[in-house]
Formats: sequence, structure tokens, C-alpha cells
Amino acid sequence: MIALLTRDLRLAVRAGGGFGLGLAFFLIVTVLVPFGVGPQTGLLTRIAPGILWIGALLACLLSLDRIFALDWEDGSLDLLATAPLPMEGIVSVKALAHWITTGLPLVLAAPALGVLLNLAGPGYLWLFVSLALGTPALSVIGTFGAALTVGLKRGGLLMSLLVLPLYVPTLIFGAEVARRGAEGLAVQTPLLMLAGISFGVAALLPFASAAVLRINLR
Amino acid sequence: MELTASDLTVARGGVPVLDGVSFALAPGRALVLRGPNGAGKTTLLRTVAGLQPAMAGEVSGAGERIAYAGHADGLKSMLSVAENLQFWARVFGTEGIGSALSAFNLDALEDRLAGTLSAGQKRRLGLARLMVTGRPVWVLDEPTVSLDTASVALFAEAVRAHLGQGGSALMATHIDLGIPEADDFDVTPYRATPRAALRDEAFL
Amino acid sequence: MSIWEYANPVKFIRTADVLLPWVTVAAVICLVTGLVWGFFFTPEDFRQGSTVKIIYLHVPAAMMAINAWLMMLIASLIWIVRRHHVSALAARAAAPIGATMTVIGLVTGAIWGQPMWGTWWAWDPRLTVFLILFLFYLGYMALWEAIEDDDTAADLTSILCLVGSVFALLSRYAVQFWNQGLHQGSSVLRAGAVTGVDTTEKVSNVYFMPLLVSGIGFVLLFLALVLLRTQTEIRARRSRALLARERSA
Amino acid sequence: MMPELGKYAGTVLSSYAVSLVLIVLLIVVSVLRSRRIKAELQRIEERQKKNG
Repeated sequence: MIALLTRDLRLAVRAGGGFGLGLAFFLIVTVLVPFGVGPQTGLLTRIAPGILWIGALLACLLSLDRIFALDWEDGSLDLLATAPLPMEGIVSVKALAHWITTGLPLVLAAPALGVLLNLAGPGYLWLFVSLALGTPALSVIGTFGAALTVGLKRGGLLMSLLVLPLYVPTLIFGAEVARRGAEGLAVQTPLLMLAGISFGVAALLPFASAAVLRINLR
Repeated sequence: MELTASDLTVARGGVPVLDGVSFALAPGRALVLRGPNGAGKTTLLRTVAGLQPAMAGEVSGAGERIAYAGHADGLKSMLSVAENLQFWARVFGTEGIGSALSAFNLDALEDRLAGTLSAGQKRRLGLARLMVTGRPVWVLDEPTVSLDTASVALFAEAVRAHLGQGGSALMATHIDLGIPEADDFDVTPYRATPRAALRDEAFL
Repeated sequence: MSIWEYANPVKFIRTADVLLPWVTVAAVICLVTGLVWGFFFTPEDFRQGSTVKIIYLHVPAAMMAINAWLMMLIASLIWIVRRHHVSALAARAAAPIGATMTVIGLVTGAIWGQPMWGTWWAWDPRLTVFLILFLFYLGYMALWEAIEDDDTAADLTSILCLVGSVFALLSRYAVQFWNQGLHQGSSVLRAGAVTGVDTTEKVSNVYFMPLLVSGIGFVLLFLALVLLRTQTEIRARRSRALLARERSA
Repeated sequence: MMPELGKYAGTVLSSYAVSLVLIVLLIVVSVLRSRRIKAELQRIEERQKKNG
């Protein structure tokens, strides 16, 4: 399992794009927003938490199809399936690797991008916390979507269509934490819900992803 | 413990291709599946390796004892030769890739990225992977494709050594592997009578 | 004689052929009665004016949008557990109907909202949930279309339906939390609430009976369409099976 | 015959129009597809019967 994780991380570093691409996309989205809505700082302050969450979500979505597609093409997925690893473990490790290469950099970069959008003072902490808690759920749910569409030729667009509705609860609670945090309101309820979703999907969804992957491999 | 297939029916895309296949593979023995293209050799191997379910019949002595090598080598072009092997060694919980490297004459290429290898070198690396799995039953699909004569000899040597240690090998090919002591198993007589896929039966 | 006999495609087609005319006739009678009754012969609401007449479409459609998904969920479970092909195909057949019902619910809701709330679209929890439900329907149908192998498609869409149901429910609570909304309370069995009359009053008021008839009409319409479309899916599947046999022979 | 719909006439009528159009569209599509598939199946069945 650890071997698989280190291999995926090493591949992400070597192949480039793993760490960089999602982050660059996040940056560009954030930079484009003021062009779209105008430069008034008051407005930007208000929408900053939501924009940053949407940006992180889209950046996450961008790299999902790489989770299984490469291993599928070069035959590694077949070989992994015959290896002494449970399929549930493989998909969990894949999700973890995706989070480390995509989610974690986004979490770390988000406060810096918050400056660009004039995020309110107390918002930085809660933006960071909500993303740190929410992006793992995005990776796990995305892994399920990637497993569903792994054998398909034009799976990328279909996968977005399947995954985005599944992202709704995470986005709502995550952005709510960031928004309430920025406005100085109580964040406890959405924070607990967000944590519940993250731990819930991390515990249960890998079983569905593994079942789907087995069906796609046969 | 021997690998046995009893009365096995295998299907490709739900349509049966081989019917009633039975064989036994004792430790120290090699079995070569023969038959024309599309006869179902690959499907049989994938079924034995547990990648797809059998339609009928049973396979025993397989599962966690099998190291499978299919048409694709499963190499990562951005990892070096040694890193590729080390990865599989760690996945299978074994140690030391030295003997696998030297058996397939890959020592000099150890630090090259797998993506820069020639087709034959990649194939050798794919076969070297078998040695680091530490599994007793090798299931190989067209193992000598794109290998030159010298490399085929290396491969034969590696298989012989594996058999000598009490391992066994099940291979599908239509070219000479240079392993005369292997038994031949022609799948042609087991070709399934043309009939519909099982899951379509409800609709016929 | 067990209910699973109807999981046999031939038996299903035959039974559906017998049922279909009756269900269709009953659906038409109920729909026409309910809608005509509601449209022509009910008074205006003192607060909402004549817009209250939209209720006879809006509420049944919204109800069927959810019920269709529930039916797909049950059919998916039956496929996963008992592997009856008819069940998987019935789920596939129901999806476009559910999607259409969702659109009707959304559109009538938007048209109704315009004079009532002064806006075509409000990010009201109820409306938002239906929008999300519509996205789920789209994804489900797209996955069916994308996969060529019938059994693989049935397996994958069933799992998507199960996972999607959980997430749809989660979304419902998330959305409720996110915005308290303008939408009035649920109305099926408390039609009094819609009219602004005290909800504790007895349900027997002028709007309830036509709504009930129209609702039954929508259920029957759904049933008839599912029967018809499932027959179609079975026949299409049989065509593919026959062609496959021809090729392999 | 037409009931007095007052100032909301457009609203009510457009709701009914859109809903009925959508329902009819769904029914028409379902029936047409049913016919097409039925005919196709019949063709295949007859051809296969003829060819043995």
C-alpha cells in the first residue's frame, strides 16, 4: 500500500502536472473572478470564500481522470488487481495520492489567494480548516467517479456530469464554514456536518469504488 | 500444490469461447497453451488469473499463488527500470531485485527511465517483474513477443530456473519458446459450440 | 406463482400487453378529470388568485419526480441482489420519465414563482433540490448510454443509483441548512396550507379532490409509460441478443 | 366556457401549456421508439426464422 502511494506520488512529481497543474488552474480561476465581477473590494470580500471553494473544487475535478486512466492504459491496473492488495485498499490509496498531489497544495495555497480576493481577516483560518477537512471528501468522491468511467473512451465529460452533483453537499457545508468564518459567525454546525461527510465517504465510498472497478476490469 | 482447472467454461464479452477445459499443472512443470488467434487463450489465462469470473467449472490452486503477465507490461515510463521493479517487489512483499535484473540482462539499464527502453527491453523488464513477485505460478500471455533470439534464450533460462525451484508456468503462445520440456495443450478441441451469451438467454 | 415470474422478459411483455390498455385508459380518465375539474371548476384562491390552478400539475409532477427515483432505487437493488434483467431495464426505462417530471415540476414552479415571489427563480431549498435531482437523472441516463455492454451498464448504473440516492438525501439536508427558503410547506395531504386556510382545518376542501384525482392520474401515467418503455427496452435487448447469436453462429 | 383567470391568465395558461407539451412529447417519443424497436425486432425474428 505504501509502495503504491510512494509510486503515485513519485509519478506525479516526475510527470509534472500533478502538483502544478491543479494549482495553476486554481490561481487562474481566482485571478479571473475580479475581471468578471469588477474590482470593488467590498464585493470581493463578500464572495471570496465561495469563489475559493469553487476554484478548489474545479481544480480537483480537473485531475480526476488521471487517477485510474494511466494505470488502465498501460496494464498496471490488471497487475494490481492480481497483487496481494485488496481492491478497497487500492482505491483508498489512489484517493489519498490524489489528495496529496491536488487537494493538499490547494489547501495550502488558498489563504494566499484569499489575499487577492480581499478575504476578511477571520476568514483565513476557517477557509484553511474547511478546505483541509473538505478536499479529502472531494478526492474520495472523485475516485468513485473515475472508477465508474475508467474504461470509457470519452469518459472525462461524463465523469464531470456524474461527480458534480455528488459534490453538492461537500461544497455547501465547506463554503458555509468559510463564509460564516469570514463573517465572524458561529461555524460549529456546518463544520461538524463537513467533518461527518468527509469521514463518512472516506469510510464507505471505497467499497462502492472497488466494486465498480472490479466490474470494469472483468 | 498443483494448479488445476476442471471443466472450465470461459467467456469473452459474455459469449463462451472455450468449453469443458480441464488440465493440471504440477510444481516444476510448464504448460504451453496453443491454438489459433481468437481461440480464447487470453481469456482462459485471465480467468485462471482471477481477473474475470469463469462461466462454469472451477480453478483451484490459483488466486494468491499467481503472477500474471498480460500483453501490456504495466510499466511506468517516468520511473527507472530499478524503480519499476522495486515497486512491484514492495507490493508483493519481497526483497531484492538484483537477481531479476541480471536474469534478464538488465543490469546496465538499471537507471534508465522505462520510457526510453526499446520494445524488447520493455518486455524483458515486464518479465523480470515475475521474478520479484515471489509467486509460484506464472501465468504468461505471449511472453516472447518482440524479444530477439538471445532474449528468448534468457527467458527460457529464467523459466527453467523457476521450474527448478518448484515453481510452475502456464503460457500461451504460437511461437517456439525454447523450452522443449514443457507440455503442450491445444485449446482448439475445446472451442465452445457457437451459442448465445448466458446473460442473453433470458431474451432468446 | 411468485412475483418473480414477471422477471421473465417474455412473461413481462405479455403481461404488460394485457395491462397497458387498461392502465392507459385509467390514466387518461384520471388526468382529464382531475385537470379539467381543477382548471374549470375550482374557485380562485383569495390570496394567490387563479395561479392556484397550477397546483394540479406542479404537485403531482414533483411527487412523481421523487417516486420515479425511488422506483429506480428499488429496481437497482433487485438487479444487484437477484439479477433479474427486467428489473435493470425497468430502472433504465423510468429515468427519462422521472427527468421529465422533474422538469415539469421546475418549470411550473418557476412560472408560479414569478407572480408569487416576484422572481422566476429563487434559490429556494425545494427548487434547488429538484435541480440537483435533475442533474442526477442526467448523469444516470448518460452513464447508461455511454456503456456498450448491457450487464456492465446495468451493474454500474445500479451502483450509481444507490450512491446517488445517499448523496441526494445528503444534498436535501445540506440545501435546507443552506437556505431556509420561500417555498410553502409541503402540500400533498395538507392542501389547506396552500390556500392559506388554517392548516388544522379539515382536508376536505375544494382543491383537494381534483388534486387527488390528478395525482392518481400522474401515477397511472407513470405506470403506463414504464410498462411501455420497459417493453421497448426488453425488445431492444432481444434484438441485440438475436444479432449477437447470429454473428457467433 | 373559459374560466375567468384574471391577471394571472398568462401564468396559469403557460404552466398548463408547458406541462402538457412536455408530457405529450414524452409519450410521443416513447410510443415512436416502441414502434420502431418492435418493427426492428420483428424483422430480425422473421429473417432468422427464414434462414433457419
